[in-house]
Amino acid sequence: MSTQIIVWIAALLTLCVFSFLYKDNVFYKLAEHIFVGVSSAWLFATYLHSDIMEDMLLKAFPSAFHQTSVPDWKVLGGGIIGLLILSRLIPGFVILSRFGVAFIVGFQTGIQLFDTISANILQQLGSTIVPLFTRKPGEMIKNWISVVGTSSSLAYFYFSKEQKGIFGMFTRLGIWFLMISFGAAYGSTVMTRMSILIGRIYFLLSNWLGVVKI
Amino acid sequence: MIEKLQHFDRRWIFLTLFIVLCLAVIHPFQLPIAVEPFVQKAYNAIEALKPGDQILMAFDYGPSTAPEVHPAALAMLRHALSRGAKVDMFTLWNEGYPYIQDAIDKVCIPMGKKKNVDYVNLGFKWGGQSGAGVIEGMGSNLKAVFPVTDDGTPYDSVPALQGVRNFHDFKLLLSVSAGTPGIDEYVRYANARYQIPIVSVVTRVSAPKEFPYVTGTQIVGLCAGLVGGAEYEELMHHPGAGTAGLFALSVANMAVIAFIIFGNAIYFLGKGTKKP
Amino acid sequence: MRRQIPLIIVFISGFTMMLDYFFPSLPVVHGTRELFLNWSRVAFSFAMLLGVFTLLLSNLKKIALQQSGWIFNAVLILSFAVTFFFAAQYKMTPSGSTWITIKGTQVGQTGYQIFQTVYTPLSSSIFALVAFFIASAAFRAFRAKNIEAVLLLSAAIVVMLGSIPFGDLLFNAFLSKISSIPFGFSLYNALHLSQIFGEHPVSWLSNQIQQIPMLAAQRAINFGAAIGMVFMSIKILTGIDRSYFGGGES
Amino acid sequence: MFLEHLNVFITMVLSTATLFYFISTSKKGTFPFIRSLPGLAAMDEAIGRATEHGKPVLFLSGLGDVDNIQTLAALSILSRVSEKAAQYDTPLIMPNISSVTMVTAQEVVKESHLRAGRPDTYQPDNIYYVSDEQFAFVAHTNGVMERLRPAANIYMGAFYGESLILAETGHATGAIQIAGTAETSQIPFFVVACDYCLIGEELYAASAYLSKDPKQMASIQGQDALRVLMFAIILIGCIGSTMNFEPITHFMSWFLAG
Repeated sequence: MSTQIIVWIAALLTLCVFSFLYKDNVFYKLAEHIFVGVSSAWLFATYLHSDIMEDMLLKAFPSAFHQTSVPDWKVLGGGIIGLLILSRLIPGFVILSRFGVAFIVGFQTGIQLFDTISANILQQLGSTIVPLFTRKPGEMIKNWISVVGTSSSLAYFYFSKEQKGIFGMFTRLGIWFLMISFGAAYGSTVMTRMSILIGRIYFLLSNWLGVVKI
Repeated sequence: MIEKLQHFDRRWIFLTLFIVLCLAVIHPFQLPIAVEPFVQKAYNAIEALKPGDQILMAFDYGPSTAPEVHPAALAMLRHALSRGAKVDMFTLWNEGYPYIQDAIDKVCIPMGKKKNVDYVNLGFKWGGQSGAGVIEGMGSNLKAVFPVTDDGTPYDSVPALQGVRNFHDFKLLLSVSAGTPGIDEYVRYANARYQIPIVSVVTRVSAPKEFPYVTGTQIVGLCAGLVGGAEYEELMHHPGAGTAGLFALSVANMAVIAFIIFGNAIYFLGKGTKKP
Repeated sequence: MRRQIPLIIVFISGFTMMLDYFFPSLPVVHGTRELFLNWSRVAFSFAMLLGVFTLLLSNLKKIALQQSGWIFNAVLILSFAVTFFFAAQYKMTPSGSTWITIKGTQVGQTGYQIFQTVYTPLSSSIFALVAFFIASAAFRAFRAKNIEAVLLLSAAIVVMLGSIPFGDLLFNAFLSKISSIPFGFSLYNALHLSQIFGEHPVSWLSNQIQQIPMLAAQRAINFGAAIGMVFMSIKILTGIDRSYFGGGES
Repeated sequence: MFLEHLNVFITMVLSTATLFYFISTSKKGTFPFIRSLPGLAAMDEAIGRATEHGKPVLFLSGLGDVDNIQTLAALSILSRVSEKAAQYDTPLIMPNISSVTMVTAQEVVKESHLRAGRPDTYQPDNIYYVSDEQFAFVAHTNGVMERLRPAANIYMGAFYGESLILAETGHATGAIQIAGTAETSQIPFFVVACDYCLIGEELYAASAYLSKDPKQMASIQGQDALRVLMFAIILIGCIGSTMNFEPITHFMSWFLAG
């Protein structure tokens, strides 16, 4: 069994969280409130350093940090936008906070739009296109399944037509493909999530209780 | 009896799973490992590196996902360094920072590699929720994003970074990713714009989402989760944390299958009794 | 008019990014992308101040009013204060920010230790809850009620078996069992199944499921999501969709 | 440079053109047929049930910030959900992982209360910030579900590893659950554990559908038109590639190069 206090704290907090599985209780509530407090403080402190200090103040006022680089006033724009968003704390200035949000929404949308068209539509369409008849039967079956699977699933998302008749049958096929994909994705995730639990159990049994040696 | 089972309390499932996994961790068995093609591709991509080649390695994961991806990250780092490549490590996740240090302690130092000569720790850089800014920035000018390494050495005085300006100077981007920002952003901002090939370690759950990009030549190799790590360790003949966790994982999967069968048994038995 | 200004800002900032994408070397837009990204990073951090402020305020209010469970709100405030006190002491070195502590004291180190002792285990323990829920959801929802459900659960089981060595061990044990039945094994041989499946039939099948039908369906989902996103983006940039500003019809 | 991305430009112009074409036709009074989306009808029912039981409605807009389009779609849905909730006088609770989303959501809900004619019942404290950390946010939300027992949980937007924690806890508390996300890896969990799930594009379609705005509905038609085009590209591309017909294969490899 561990003699380190930090291991004990970590282990007890782990158990507090797991106690939620039985039912909501005081220990879980305690862990929850500690976590909210600690995490927001920690992240806030890191962002203060990394963004506000390093990305803005350091670049705009290098001399204050004993640096010799040329001051770059443009970076203060971020601070102004940030202050605009913060301005809603003052009654009557809500509209200013919208300006800040509008800026972020606008340019992030602009950035993502073209990259999405390029990476998620065009390039992906490119990989969907395969020859339907080849000399290798295995490859041919594979190609047919993927083309039919992609197009029938794509048809499922068609909104302007009721899913009836032949079209309905095609979309039904699409649903089957979707179901297989959901099942397979679920199955492959089991591993992922179990790894994390196993990580915790290792911690409890090895670092804390010392039952297992690795 | 059936009546009772239909109102089966799920907390028994929680308890069973916990006990079974504890037992599996206490008494593990060695299992045979089959290597998936995507893992083999990742291995080949790193095997093809030549001494002096530059690669970037991103540690974009946190404590909650580390049990899954960290073993593979260590195995790949070991492999890349053993090929003589220079590895520049960084993270866009604040929680990812300690894992770079852990990798250095567990892999770089025992291999006798020199800091800032064979490997560089560029540290953590926050890039917003999408990380786009940092990735874009690295693509055009690495020095602007990381003016100093983690230990405070100015970019220009790091021997390993001589002549390295942007993504074009790297042979490979090794992205160990457990969410956003992560592999998706590298595909979108780094690969789509700068054509840098990516080898990735991802969590098992996000792996299927990346499959399309592997066949699309955007990602050249992919290691999925702890199993991917175990498989990579198998290829390297260097068993580690991945191999150790594999047995417990197998037991966990079998347990879930057992629960599904149990659930269906209850369902069909219940259907039988309801009919009359 | 006040309603229009945000929409104009949205359009201009979006349009600038469009110019940047198509004409990256245009002097007007050159470098704006990086600058904007820097701005948004800084702005998000500023905005966090707002979040933190409201979080602390609402908790302090509950403590002041001694609402039921106020002691937990006090715990929250206390953990925030302690963590922030230590975590904020990571010092800016002249060359940029690092994790070096102030003049070698252990103050900053304590902040990091809180991260390792409290933050890390809590984060991974809560994530580990998914493992329990994935089992209970499988038990509850994977019932062979119709053909869709059968497809869902059989794909899940095959992939689960295929991603662990157990799957192939079980299947091969099963094969050696049926080899004692003359008909069963000869059928397997006659179809040359072993040549297709290889030594790891279950993981082979699991990989095929993931790489063919699953990939096909997921591509379609991705296409759909991308189309939806593209249209949503166009609607946002042109001001057709402004519901995220709270308002419909100006 | 420009020519390098010409294919992207063409796609964008094409999408914008279809959108505006359908907007122009919609003005002439043709209201398009849109197939029913899972869960949208249930949304009203769920809010109604919450009202009956005197329980709140829980709305989550995911882990994305406002720089994520899914979050914006979620906020757009929030606008309709909160309007309904305001009409029924049912409190709507929304913990947030991001401050900017919180600010924006408060605006949205406030406007909805105005539209519903109940500005007096708007409670800004119900839309609050928790923490930027994913699992602290989840831990808190779990607690909220157990303690306040909302009768309806609506999850819209970008969700990640926490999707199943939320959905299973919500199920255990007996809430009606309606989810919608375009995160491919999380759709299976919502499909399995929630009562209704909007898959991928349906999230965006729902935000347009709920608005009942002809311009927004036109975008669904536009999306469908683009889908037909994609379908055609796949078909022609596959035939071209099977027959090794060079004009087609050359065009495709240029146009779909990304």
